[in-house]
Amino acid sequence: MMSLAQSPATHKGTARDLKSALEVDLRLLAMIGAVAVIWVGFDLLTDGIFLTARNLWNLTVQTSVVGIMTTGMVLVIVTRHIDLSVGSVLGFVGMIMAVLQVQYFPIGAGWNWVGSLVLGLALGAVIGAFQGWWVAHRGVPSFIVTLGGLLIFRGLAWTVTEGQTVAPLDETFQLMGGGLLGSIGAFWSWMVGAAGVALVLFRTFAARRRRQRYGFPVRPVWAEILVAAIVIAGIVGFVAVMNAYDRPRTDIAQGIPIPVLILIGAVIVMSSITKVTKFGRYVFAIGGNPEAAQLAGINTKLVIMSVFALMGLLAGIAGAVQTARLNAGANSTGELLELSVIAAAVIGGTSLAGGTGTISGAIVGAVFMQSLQSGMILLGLPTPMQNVVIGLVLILAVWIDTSYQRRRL
Amino acid sequence: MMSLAQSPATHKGTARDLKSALEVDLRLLAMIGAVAVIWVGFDLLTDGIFLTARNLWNLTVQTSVVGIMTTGMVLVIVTRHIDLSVGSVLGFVGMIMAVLQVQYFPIGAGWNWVGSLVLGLALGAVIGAFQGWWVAHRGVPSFIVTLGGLLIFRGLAWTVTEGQTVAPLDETFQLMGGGLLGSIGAFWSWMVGAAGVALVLFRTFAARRRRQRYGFPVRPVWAEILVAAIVIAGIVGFVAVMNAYDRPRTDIAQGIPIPVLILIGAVIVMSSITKVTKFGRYVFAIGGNPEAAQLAGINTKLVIMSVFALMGLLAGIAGAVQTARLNAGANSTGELLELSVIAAAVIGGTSLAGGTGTISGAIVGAVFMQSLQSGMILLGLPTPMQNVVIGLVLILAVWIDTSYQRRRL
Amino acid sequence: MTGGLGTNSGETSMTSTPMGVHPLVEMRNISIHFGGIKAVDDVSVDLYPGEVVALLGHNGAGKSTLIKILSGAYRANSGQILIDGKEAHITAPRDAKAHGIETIYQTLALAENIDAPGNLFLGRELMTPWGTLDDAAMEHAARQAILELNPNFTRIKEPVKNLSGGQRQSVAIARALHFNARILIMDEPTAALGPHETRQVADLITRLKAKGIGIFLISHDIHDVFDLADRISVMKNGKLVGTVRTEDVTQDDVLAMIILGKRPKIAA
Amino acid sequence: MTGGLGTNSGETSMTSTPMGVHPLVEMRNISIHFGGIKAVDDVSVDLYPGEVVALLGHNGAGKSTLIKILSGAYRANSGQILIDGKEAHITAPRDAKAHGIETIYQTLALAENIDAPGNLFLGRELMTPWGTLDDAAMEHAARQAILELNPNFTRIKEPVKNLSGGQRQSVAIARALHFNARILIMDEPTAALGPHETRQVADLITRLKAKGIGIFLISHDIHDVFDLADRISVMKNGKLVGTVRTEDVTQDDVLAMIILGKRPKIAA
Amino acid sequence: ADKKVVVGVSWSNFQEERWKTDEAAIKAELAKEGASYVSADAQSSPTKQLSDVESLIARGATALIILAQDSGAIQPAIDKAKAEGIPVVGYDRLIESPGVFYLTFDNREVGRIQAREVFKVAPKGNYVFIKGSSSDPNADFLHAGSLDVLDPAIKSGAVKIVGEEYTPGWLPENAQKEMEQILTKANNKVDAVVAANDGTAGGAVAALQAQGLAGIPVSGQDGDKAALNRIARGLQTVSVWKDARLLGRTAAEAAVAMAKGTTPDKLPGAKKWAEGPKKVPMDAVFLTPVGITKANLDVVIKAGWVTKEVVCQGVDPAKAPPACK
Ligand SMILES: Nc1ncnc2c1ncn2[C@@H]1O[C@H](COP(=O)(O)OP(=O)(O)OP(=O)(O)O)[C@@H](O)[C@H]1O
Ligand SMILES: Nc1ncnc2c1ncn2[C@@H]1O[C@H](COP(=O)(O)OP(=O)(O)OP(=O)(O)O)[C@@H](O)[C@H]1O
Ligand SMILES: O[C@@H]1[C@@H](O)[C@H](O)OC[C@H]1O
Ligand SMILES: [Mg+2]
Ligand SMILES: [Mg+2]
Repeated sequence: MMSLAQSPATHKGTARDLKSALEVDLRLLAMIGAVAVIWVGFDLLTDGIFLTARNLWNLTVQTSVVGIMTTGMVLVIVTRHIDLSVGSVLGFVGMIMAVLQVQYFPIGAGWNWVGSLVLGLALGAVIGAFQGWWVAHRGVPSFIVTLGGLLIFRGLAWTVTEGQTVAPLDETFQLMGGGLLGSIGAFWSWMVGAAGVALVLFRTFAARRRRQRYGFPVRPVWAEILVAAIVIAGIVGFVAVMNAYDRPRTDIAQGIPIPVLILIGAVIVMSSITKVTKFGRYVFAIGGNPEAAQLAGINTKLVIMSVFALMGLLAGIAGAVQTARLNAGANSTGELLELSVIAAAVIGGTSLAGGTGTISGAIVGAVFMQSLQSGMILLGLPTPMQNVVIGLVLILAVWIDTSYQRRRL
Repeated sequence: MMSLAQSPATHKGTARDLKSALEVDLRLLAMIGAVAVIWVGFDLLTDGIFLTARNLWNLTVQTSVVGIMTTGMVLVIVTRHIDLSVGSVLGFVGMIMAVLQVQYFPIGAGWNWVGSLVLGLALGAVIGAFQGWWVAHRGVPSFIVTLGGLLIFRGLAWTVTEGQTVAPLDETFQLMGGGLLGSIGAFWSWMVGAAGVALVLFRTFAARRRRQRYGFPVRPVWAEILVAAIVIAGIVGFVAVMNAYDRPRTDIAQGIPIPVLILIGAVIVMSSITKVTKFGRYVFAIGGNPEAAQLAGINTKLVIMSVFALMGLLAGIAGAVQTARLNAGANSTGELLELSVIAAAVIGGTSLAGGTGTISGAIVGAVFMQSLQSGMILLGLPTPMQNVVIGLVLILAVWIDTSYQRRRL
Repeated sequence: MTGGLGTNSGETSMTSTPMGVHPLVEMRNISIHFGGIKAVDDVSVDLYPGEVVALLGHNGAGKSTLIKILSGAYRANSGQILIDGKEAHITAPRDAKAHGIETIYQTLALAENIDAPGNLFLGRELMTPWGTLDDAAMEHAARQAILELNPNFTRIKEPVKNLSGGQRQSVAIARALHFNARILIMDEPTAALGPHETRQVADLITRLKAKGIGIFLISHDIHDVFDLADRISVMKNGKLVGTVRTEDVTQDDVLAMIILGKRPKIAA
Repeated sequence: MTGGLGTNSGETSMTSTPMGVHPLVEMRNISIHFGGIKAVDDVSVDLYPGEVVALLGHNGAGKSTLIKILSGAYRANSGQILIDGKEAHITAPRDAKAHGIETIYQTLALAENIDAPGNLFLGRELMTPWGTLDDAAMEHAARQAILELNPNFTRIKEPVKNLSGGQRQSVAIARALHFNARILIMDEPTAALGPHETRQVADLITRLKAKGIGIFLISHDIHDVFDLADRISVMKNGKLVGTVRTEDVTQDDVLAMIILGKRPKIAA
Repeated sequence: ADKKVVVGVSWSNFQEERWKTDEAAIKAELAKEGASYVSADAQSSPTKQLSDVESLIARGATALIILAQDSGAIQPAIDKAKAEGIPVVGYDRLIESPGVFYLTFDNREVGRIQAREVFKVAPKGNYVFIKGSSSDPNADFLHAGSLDVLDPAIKSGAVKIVGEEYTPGWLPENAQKEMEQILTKANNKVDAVVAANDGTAGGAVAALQAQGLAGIPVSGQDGDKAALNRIARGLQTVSVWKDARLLGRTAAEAAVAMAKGTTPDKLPGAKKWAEGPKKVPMDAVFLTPVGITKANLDVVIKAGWVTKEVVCQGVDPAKAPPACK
């Protein structure tokens, strides 16, 4: 809850002017700052292990499963709903894909992994839509529907093989998990980076053009260049780090891992959906005021059902990545993941009250959580104490972040 | 979400008149109806085992831990917050009480169990207040604070004995768990029943008097009598069932188990708090409109902190019951319980959007969930399939309940 | 003022079509209840093109509820709606919009977290040729529409929850006016507006009338009502007291209808 | 009309205490900004016992924000508040209430899920001798208070979210009036009220004045303002245009202040 | 130059009481050999375990000891380690992969011992299985081992299964509720309980006590102190004790040796073994789990696993087992 009797900050000349010239998302910057602080902290505490290319490379892969799902969870929470079933759906879909590959489709056939992947993703979307239907059309609270889903799909995941783990999986499919061969190498990584840079330049330019057309104020040119330069530096730095990690005992650069590529794809698609499509606009409108959205003529039921379907699809994708990464379909895969996924979104600034949230924030939230977990292991505290520390840092970091927000208002 | 373009029911003469004469809480009745349906269903499926005195007696004991905590969770959720830490706090407090009893206080001393109990409950309240402070005064979202709490206190529960289970516990303390000797026998059960009947009569009478003093309309006398009679019949029936179950291999009636007595106490106290105290009024006002509550001069921060402290205290009480029941302090006690506790409240009609919820509804919700779980075990389906069925029934039951609600409007 | 016709039977308005002009809207014998209360009880009103019909009544008389049935927010328990003489089945706000009905709700119905252009175009966004939201175009159009009502309003990119009461109302008004409605419902559109802004809205209403648009106007300001309305329908406790032509009555007549529920002699 | 004094310096009001009468409230050089915008910019106003001071201004001028600082909802970035000549530190609504300040907010500030008596007594509940809420007594008192304003209002036990706009406003008004305030802030108290209910509020204000209560009244209805106010302060874009005595100016003078931001000759 | 040996240990579910002892033993041995210890706990999640192993490798582990949560899903972690040239000790649970050194108490054998001891006391009658978490593959190994022993009796009708439940999260409180319901269903006609570990056994015993049935045979494993005390008091029949200290010490020795280049087949006591489900030939050392019953409680006391006071706390002197005399 926000205190009403708040004291807005006094006007700080240069800082505010700079900020308004740059027009950047300060909340996101604060979050990135928090991540940077714990990264540096861990690096000091682990004698430089944390900030090695190798550890950062691992971190990106470890973040991918939660990251992919949290892009969908943001939309679910923005519409004032919740999806507790994502971990179970991930497990169930992963199990189905594994069983299809190993027990139903001919092992070694080139289409095996494609077939099982496509069916699995469709299944995820259908499960999501089904849950969304209960929420939107039958009016059952999403907490109940997806708690039901959590129980149902976890049970079904066990039932498929009566608890047996299914392994190993199709070789090509395994690449989705980013294992030993599951990254795209230096050349293609640079290509991806180049595409990213092109995209940034194009969007900056196009947005500027569109605003200028109506004579709206635009950023000063130096600010525009500065912001673009920082983003581009980020992209280049990322690719460089991914390429700095070599395949074990070779000097072949790993490059961007495939699951991370999938995550990047999910982020770009979901960010675009929230920012440039009608659908995204409606999602936020519903979160801001469901009645108003309906009175505006929006088919709110369809939107909500679609949000859950999308969430199901993303859980399916994450299920593929996770299963490929484990190279095994196990009935317990994804247990308790719902909590991490929701937490990542909330840490990233998505409000459980609905109406606010960003994909980029949620991703930073996911990185934050995973950094804490990975860093803790590197530190070598007694395991249960690691949880204690993670809990404390979590509260403190979000506190600093929110209180920074409040002061800024 | 409620559809806006809704068609209010056509006026149904007698049903509505009867309802308005009785002025009963129809939502609660619908929930009780749902429980009745699954009870009868299970009874048929289990060849009459479900509705034996023994099974019902078990059911009440099994419900008590979640039931005690859900009375507090209702308040937390009504204020638009959430407490994910209750399971961990329960485990931690239970562990501390066990360790105090076995390792610090003299074994066998009469004050041993009292001392450890009092310290444990105080600890629970302090933990709750601490978390509430972060939420109310520091403005950190309760989801984050209590997710942190979940990690912290689970870790600490392990740390206390480095994972060792502590057992056996003080003999008197064990009674709180309702084991072999942990119930109050026929005579005292009837006394409790009589006190309940007296309370119902007194409240009916007093409320009527107060309304009449201002010339407000009151229920017709026949309706007043009918409602009181039904409630009293419920009380008498309950005591009769508890007394119908004998200590194994004796013909001494068990009567009301002590944990259930504690649950009843929690329900009465918490119901009173929500209905007849300023504090309860403020809790609902904050849930309805936090700004309005603050503008009305309510110390909303103090109220929210108190709600969390109360929740912590109740988690402590539940921790005592659970630990006594197991006759052991184990670091894993209460894992995942937060979900059951929140679910019971939501099934019972508490809205995650805040502002609405009843203690009685939440208790019925807890009974509902536990009935499903206990009944399923009697049925002997493979365990994971049981979850599938529970998930389905959960969604269906809440759907019937909410759609009944909607039609009624 | 094409076809304004004073209907004059109290409980059921006897609609007729003089000179072949169809009423734009006829609401016939509309009833709705919430739980035990009859919020609208067998009310009939109609509206002709280019006409302003004012709905008056004490607080809680049922005015907002009645027009929410026309706008698709509520579904009536009984009664009929005709548009251009044909029965219309309005079960959702979308249906009403499809019939060219735009509404300014008393509660404004804005998405608090979205800025003014976003609210103005909600459900009818402008798109770029690439199929993406054209935020710049929407901002441009919204700026023009809102500044016309309220020249001091510059904080167009602010989420509407941060706006003042009158600024919020300007957004809601601009939204209803922007899409060339045939039928406009205005539920206390100027309650939060300053004197200048109120003047602008009155001017707008006059211009819309001239274009042949039919307007239901709910307002507590008797002065405004007499300036703008062709006919006045008065409700009391969910029931229609009666409908009168503005030119046939005095302000006191109307006040008597509102407060006492009595129809004035002249219209009897 | 004890000590109404037309202050006449534009930016800082020169308060004086003629005949030893302290101003009830002085707000001195108050400023507040939200992010980049200066919602209230160095504004000074004062209020004497038994006086009605109207705050006028275009939508978004900063009226509500100014009075929210007095009521404890916001904290000013700079400036001073004096009550009875002594500096008052109002950092929360509770502090304002302790000084006898009651407020009717433009947004009403009701707990939607609670009924009218519950809202009326929120934070100041009546208790039985046993220390429990005395719902019957509160219902009784609320019924009387609300019926006085609005005789058609009978749905007293309904959660206020189910009430009509005017019914909700009646609840907010009744709440502010019930507790013997010394200083009353009314932010567009009659915006949603019907003509009859508005009349009742005007009568009430007159009676309260007579009892020596000081009232800040924000209203867009110039007629009402001229009927009720002793002095008028006009704001524009966060700044105070000036404060004038009602008897010294015409309605057109005031409209010019509001729209053009010009102070009339007479008060110069 | 000899690089310093760093042994990374990946635990599966540290919440169980026994692992703390394993850890202490490993740490002590490593300290003795001048190697350092780093660890992580997968909290029952195969996914987290994979990340854990990656982190341990990043941390510079030169040998790994892995307690696999899921022997199937651990494979990618093993692949990573192998690619980095890091030797792996499969600890306690089978990791069927060439080159991995397998060091265990056979889980299926644990199940067999549990059933055997219970069966000794109750050769016929109504049996209940409390199986442990359905998402932990070991639950099924244990159950399969028990069935190895009981199958003939089940076929002959001497033993009848009247209840069989997985226990979510291995939680004692869940085991307790399951036992209560099964007792209700069977109207207390239960003669023996095969519980998968000591935690679940504790829950089952609490349920039995509430029915005055305490004393019927109940199995467990792990040698939890509370369970050993229950054995002394006649509330539990057997706890299969896997001397974690021996296991830990042996694992640490093997890990250090392998980090220094010793191949698994050269490790002391190693023998060839290929009886896993996939028949992969491996080098293995099997330690023998011991069923601890009232009769041989002194074994754990003499081994220094627990003190006599802890085991014998609250034991009725009249019925005290030999170890408590
Ligand atoms: N919480 C807030 N955050 C940001 N801006 C705000 C906030 N509250 C008010 N404002 C801005 O401050 C200015 C003054 O608003 P205020 O509500 O005081 O106006 P007002 O004079 O009461 O207008 P109205 O007559 O429309 O009620 C407006 O431009 C408004 O958009
Ligand atoms: N959703 C609802 N649930 C229950 N009662 C309602 C609901 N909406 C309106 N009512 C009741 O119906 C009656 C009519 O309300 P309505 O809002 O139509 O009044 P109104 O004429 O618009 O009044 P106002 O002038 O105050 O806006 C009121 O008594 C109100 O309390
Ligand atoms: O030893 C047991 C282990 O094998 C199982 O996996 O988890 C529970 C433990 O008690
Ligand atoms: Mg209205
Ligand atoms: Mg205002």
